[in-house]
Amino acid sequence: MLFGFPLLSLVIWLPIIVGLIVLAIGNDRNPLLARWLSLVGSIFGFIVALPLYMHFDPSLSTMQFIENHVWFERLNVHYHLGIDGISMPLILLNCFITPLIVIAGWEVIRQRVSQYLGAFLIMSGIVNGVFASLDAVLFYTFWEASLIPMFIIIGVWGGPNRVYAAIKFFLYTLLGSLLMLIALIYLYYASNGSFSILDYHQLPLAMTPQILIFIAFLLAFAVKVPMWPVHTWLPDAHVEAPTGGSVVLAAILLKLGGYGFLRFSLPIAPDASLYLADLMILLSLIAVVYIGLVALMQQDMKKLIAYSSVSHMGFVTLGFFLLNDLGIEGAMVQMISHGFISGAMFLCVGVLYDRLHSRQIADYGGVINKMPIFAAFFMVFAMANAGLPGTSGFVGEFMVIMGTIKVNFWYAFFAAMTLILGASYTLWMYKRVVFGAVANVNVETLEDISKREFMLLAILAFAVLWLGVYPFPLTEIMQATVGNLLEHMTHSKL
Amino acid sequence: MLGNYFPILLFILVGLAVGILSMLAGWLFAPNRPDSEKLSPYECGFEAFEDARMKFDVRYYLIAILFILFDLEIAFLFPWAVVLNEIGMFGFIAMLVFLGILVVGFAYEWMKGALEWD
Amino acid sequence: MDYTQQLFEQMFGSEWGMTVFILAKNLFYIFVIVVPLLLAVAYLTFAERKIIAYMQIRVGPNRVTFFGIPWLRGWGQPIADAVKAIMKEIIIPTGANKFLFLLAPILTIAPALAAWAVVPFSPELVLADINAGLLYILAMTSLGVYGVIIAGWASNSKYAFLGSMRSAAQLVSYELAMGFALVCVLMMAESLNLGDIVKGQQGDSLLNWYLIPLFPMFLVYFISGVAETNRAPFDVAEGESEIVAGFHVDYSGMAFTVFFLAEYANMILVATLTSIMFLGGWLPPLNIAPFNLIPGIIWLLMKIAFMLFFFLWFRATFPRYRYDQIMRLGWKIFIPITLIWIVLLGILLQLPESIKELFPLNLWFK
Amino acid sequence: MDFLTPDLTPAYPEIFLLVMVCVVMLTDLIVGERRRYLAFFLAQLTLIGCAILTLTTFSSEANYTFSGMFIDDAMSDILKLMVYATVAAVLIYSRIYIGVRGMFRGEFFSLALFATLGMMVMISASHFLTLYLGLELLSLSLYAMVALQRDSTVATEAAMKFFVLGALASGFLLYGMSMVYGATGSLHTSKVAEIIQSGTIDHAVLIIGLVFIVAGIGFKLYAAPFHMWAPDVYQGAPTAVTLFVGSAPNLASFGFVMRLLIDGLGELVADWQGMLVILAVASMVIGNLVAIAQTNIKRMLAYSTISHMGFVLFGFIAAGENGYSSSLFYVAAYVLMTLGAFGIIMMLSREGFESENISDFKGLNQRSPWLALIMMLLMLSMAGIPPMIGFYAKLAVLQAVLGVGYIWLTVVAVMLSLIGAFYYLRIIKLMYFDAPEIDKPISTGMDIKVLIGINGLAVIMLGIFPQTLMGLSLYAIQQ
Amino acid sequence: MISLSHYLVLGAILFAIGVVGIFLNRKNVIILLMSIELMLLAVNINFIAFSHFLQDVAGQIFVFFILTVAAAEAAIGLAILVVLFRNLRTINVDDLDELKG
Repeated sequence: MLFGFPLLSLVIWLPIIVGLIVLAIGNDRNPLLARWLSLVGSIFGFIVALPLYMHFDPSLSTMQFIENHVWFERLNVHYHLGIDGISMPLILLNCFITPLIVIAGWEVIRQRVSQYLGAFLIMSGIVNGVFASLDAVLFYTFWEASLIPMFIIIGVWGGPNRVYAAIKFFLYTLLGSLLMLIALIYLYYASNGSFSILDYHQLPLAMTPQILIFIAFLLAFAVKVPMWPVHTWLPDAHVEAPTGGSVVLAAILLKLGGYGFLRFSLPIAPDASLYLADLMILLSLIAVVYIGLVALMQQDMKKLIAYSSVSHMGFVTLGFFLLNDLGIEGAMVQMISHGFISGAMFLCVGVLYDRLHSRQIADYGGVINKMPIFAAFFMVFAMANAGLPGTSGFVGEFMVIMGTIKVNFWYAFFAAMTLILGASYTLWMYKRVVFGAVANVNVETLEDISKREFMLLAILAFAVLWLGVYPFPLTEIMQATVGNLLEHMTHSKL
Repeated sequence: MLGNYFPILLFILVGLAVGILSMLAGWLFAPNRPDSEKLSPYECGFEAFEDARMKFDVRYYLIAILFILFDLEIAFLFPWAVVLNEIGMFGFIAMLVFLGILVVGFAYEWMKGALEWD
Repeated sequence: MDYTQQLFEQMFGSEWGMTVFILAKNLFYIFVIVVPLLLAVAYLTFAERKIIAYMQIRVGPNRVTFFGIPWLRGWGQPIADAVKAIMKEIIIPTGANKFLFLLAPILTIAPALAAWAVVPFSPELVLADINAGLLYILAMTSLGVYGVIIAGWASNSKYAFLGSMRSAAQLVSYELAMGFALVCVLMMAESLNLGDIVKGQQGDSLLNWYLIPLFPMFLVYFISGVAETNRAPFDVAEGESEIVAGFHVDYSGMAFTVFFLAEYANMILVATLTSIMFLGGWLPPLNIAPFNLIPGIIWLLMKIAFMLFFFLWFRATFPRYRYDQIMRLGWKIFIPITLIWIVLLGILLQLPESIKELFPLNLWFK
Repeated sequence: MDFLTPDLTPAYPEIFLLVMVCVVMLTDLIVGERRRYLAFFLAQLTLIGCAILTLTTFSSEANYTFSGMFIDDAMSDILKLMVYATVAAVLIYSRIYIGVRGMFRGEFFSLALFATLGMMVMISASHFLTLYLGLELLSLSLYAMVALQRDSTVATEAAMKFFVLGALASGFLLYGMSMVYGATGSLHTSKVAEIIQSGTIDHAVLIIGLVFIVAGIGFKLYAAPFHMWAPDVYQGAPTAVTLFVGSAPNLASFGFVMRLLIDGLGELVADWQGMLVILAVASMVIGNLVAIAQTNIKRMLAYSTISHMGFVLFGFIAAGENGYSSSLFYVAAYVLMTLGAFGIIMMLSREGFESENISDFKGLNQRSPWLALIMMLLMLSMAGIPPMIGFYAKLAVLQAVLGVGYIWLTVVAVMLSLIGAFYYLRIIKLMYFDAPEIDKPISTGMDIKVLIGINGLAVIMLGIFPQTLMGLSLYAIQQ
Repeated sequence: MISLSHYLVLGAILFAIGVVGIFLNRKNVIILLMSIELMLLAVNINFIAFSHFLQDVAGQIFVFFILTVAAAEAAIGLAILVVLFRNLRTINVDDLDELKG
């Protein structure tokens, strides 16, 4: 806790409270009020998160900024917050993305503006809560609560098939997390009545419970990440969600799953993780290669990016279950960078969609002729998505591939295919959409990006490039934690 | 003790027997020459034009329902009355409470017009 | 008695002798009760006709003589009536439920007779001296309503059905008042045994009878009794001027006679019970020399006759009530009165002993 | 025999309520049509008075009275307070609804209060007789309430079904009680427990009794396969009555089960545990699966209730303080949610229009974002999504039942509640994603608006701060 | 001599008839009401038998209350029946089918 000030609580509750205020005061007659309030609130949300970075001690592998109060005594549940090198970057990413989403929806969303913005702000706080919780019930609370705003966002402001997508999204995620709940309650008893995640880390467990717990967690996190074969909700959700929803989904919510693996699966069930690592790697590789191929076939830009997300997140899980420092750190970097890149990609598609109301690749062509600035930004992000050196996309993928080689050459071989596949589907899409002659009259009418869009894309482009050339600040803060995690895993709990 | 009840059983049987025997006597000594006019139910000289077991006024139900309730009240009062001296003041007050509640019910029925026949 | 018992044991062996003896003994007693009772019923009808006739300044039945004895002119009438009834055809109307149709009269008369099992004629003279005597009486008199309902239902006639519905509603209504009135008697007597109830009224004179402290209850009970027996002025069940004859419109011959018998048996029963519970049963009006030498049973019979006279008197005097008036009397007058009296009596009973010893309370609260 | 006047202090609230019911009934008769509100206010006043009496006689120790047939302990007081609050809320919610349907009469309120009295007796009973009487007082009042809308075919049909099955349940219960009585020779719950503990009695007779008792309880708790009446009653009864039937009596049923099964037959836990497991699983399966197919929201909520009762049974299966207090917490949470849900259904109804079909919720968000938000919170709470109270309730019972090692049971339960989430989501979907079919404005009273706000807030605030209610339930059980 | 089990068997048989009557009867609602009464009477037999053989009066008092409640129940049942008949014009059990799903 910094100067005795509950910084983490602030990071969590400020957006939620602002969001509630926006919900309460907002009406469609005066949307500007809601917009400005949300913008100010989200920027403040980001500003209060900055001290977390500045005062974070990267040399420590333990939890920092700890807050611990009894929440409800009956089950020994605590309001226990704290962050380490794994969660801190994710919180920052989240706080960073939120204002961008507010801006992205500035003019586009015209109906029930306050509900839209309020939902995003509340979700931002909830997601921070997920990353900062050190108590299992608190974690679960935030984890599940994050479903609600997203469900509403997809369902209310989404595309034509939004109901199906929203319910699918909700139920898939709920399915996984309910089993996680059982695992948590089991651990509660195993640890003699504690819901503290840190206690679980130290808890000795036999192999069978470990495997069962691992599977329970796996279901929850795999759905969220999403891993093959439970990824099917993601394309639907992405396609139907409004642009802001897609961005949050890709940039933030997918990271919850990845974070879960690091916070729960690996340290709580290390032996099971080792035992099942090959299986996990296999699933990840399938995601990387097979989903990459699927992405190649997509006609819909959003769908394509959605599949590319699945593929990239496969890289993340691959990195985790290599169980070496390069792998895990690489995966972490990949998560952050994917947050920027996929967010940016969805924003780009959103820019086009707002103009032509179509996401079909076939409806576009020669956009560069009408929107040169946009094309340049899109280029940057497409390159990053393909993992071109110099962009953030490259750093993570490279680290993971290096980690993979240490384990098994053939794993590395398949993992490396992502570089080819990623380049193929991204650049091919880019080529079809942007280059060439103006395809039709609709494209003829396109106007280049507005200042608002420019600002958005510029910020993201800056982040992508900066992380690509100088990832050190990121790797620095997570090094100690990851090292500690690996250290922890070397001791069998049996 | 149950022996005392034996005559009662017997008496009931005799009572039934008296009824049955009288009817038998009638059956034995009386003529039996039915015809359709004689057997038709009496309806002031008209042909019976519908089933006599018609629906009847709901007030009869009401009376029946009220009767059940009050009769049970009596069922409680009987043993109470017998031992009233032994159970003393408390028993008396307890029954007063019981009666009071029933009186409220009774007043309710009364004021709702459940006791009005017309 | 012992001799008879031995006789039976010789006849049927020691194993069965006792059983058969008890059976025979009780049957004998029952006949001793039932036969006079039926005779009384027969002559009650005669008395009714005679008394009402005199009240209306006519003569009444005076043709049929009793075995030719001239000054008993008319006394043979009941016998003639009985013979006539037996000779009449029992008509079972079409559409009637035959079994129920024939069952109904039996169900009416059986309880009217069976109730007599517990009636004490004198301290010793009682067939079944059971503790729950009053309950038994109540049960038996309540059964009467079944006969009425079944008769009305089984006849398949609108008049019968309507009559039985009316009658049933009336019976149950007045049964409540009766029950409440009995509760007062029980509060005084503290026993359900009819003999004990009479003994509770023992004292120097008729002032000790429950008639005095329970006078309103006496009225309620007796009037309810009149209503229970469907007698005038509560005879809307028959209502011969509107629904011809009510539930027994389609009955004839012995079937009808049995109903008729039951009605009169019930009248006698009600008179008896009133005498037992309010008029001191077998007790003489004054517990002094000439009176207490007369056997109790005579006193009881006199009281019964007295009460029966009222039945007849009512019939001669009052016009028939309207149905709504009947129901109003039962529900809105009798039940409240009885409830109030129960409470008052309860309060009296709860008074401290010192007050209860004062005159006239000491007459009843011992 | 000892006929001393018992100490009536523990029963003051009941006595007061009884007196007041009579007052309400007669007042309404006397003032007639003109001042119908008097009955309403008197009823509320009565509940407040009862609450005050309960609070003033509150003690953490058990006080017995009426020869040990009546017990007043912390659990009974807490349950009673919950009952008062629930009934008061029900009356407020129902006010306008019954007003436009001609049911705003003294009968509604006196029946409601009689039912409340029945609940209180059930909660405070420590003798089979009082248990039975309380139960019947409650049931009989409820039958009458369901049939109160005399000209409604569905309502009377529902009342008939309710009546027949309710009476059947009472029969089962009584038969079981008679067997237990025969086996133990006592009707006092505590004595029965003692005698069973001594182990000197015929187990077989006892088990027969137990089976019947559990079946009877199954009826009262809407547990499948004894749930048949619940959907019909929920659907057929006027919504105000549905709300009444579906809310406070559950608290009383909880008390009933505690007194009968735990206090009385607690020694036989090994025997009834297995039966309850079957009931719980069956309830969840039937409740959740059948609910999906419903188009009538009241009927759907009935099935949802059935599945919730499965969770309540979990707490009993888990046994022990932990389990029972979790059950209590669950019941309280459930009542809170039901109140809100039916409250909203009633608010959407108008004169001559029953908002009964799920499709009536279409586009509620456009018509009234506030109501839609509350309804969403309620639905999410029922689905068990944090931070709504429903989640913590599920958490409590799941942890309790896992604590005694029923892992498979919890897995089954969460899988089925996933199915359950689907039909709750459907409501949210209709409210938020669909366009409204009806665009009449929602008009209602200020008190109802405030109450529904408090209700919605409670669902989320008690979720965020579950300690109060959880602590209270634990306290109730511990004493 | 009649033993306890005789009473219990009688009670059980009556109870079973009552239950079966409720579940198998498809004709008349009044039969349902009668079945319910039968069940309660069976219970009463049980209670009285036990009470007698245990020499404990509590069981008989219980019976008293059961009788009362049974009467109240019958009253309400009949009242509902009357209302039902007015609405439906029938008391056939099979016609109670408006509510289902």
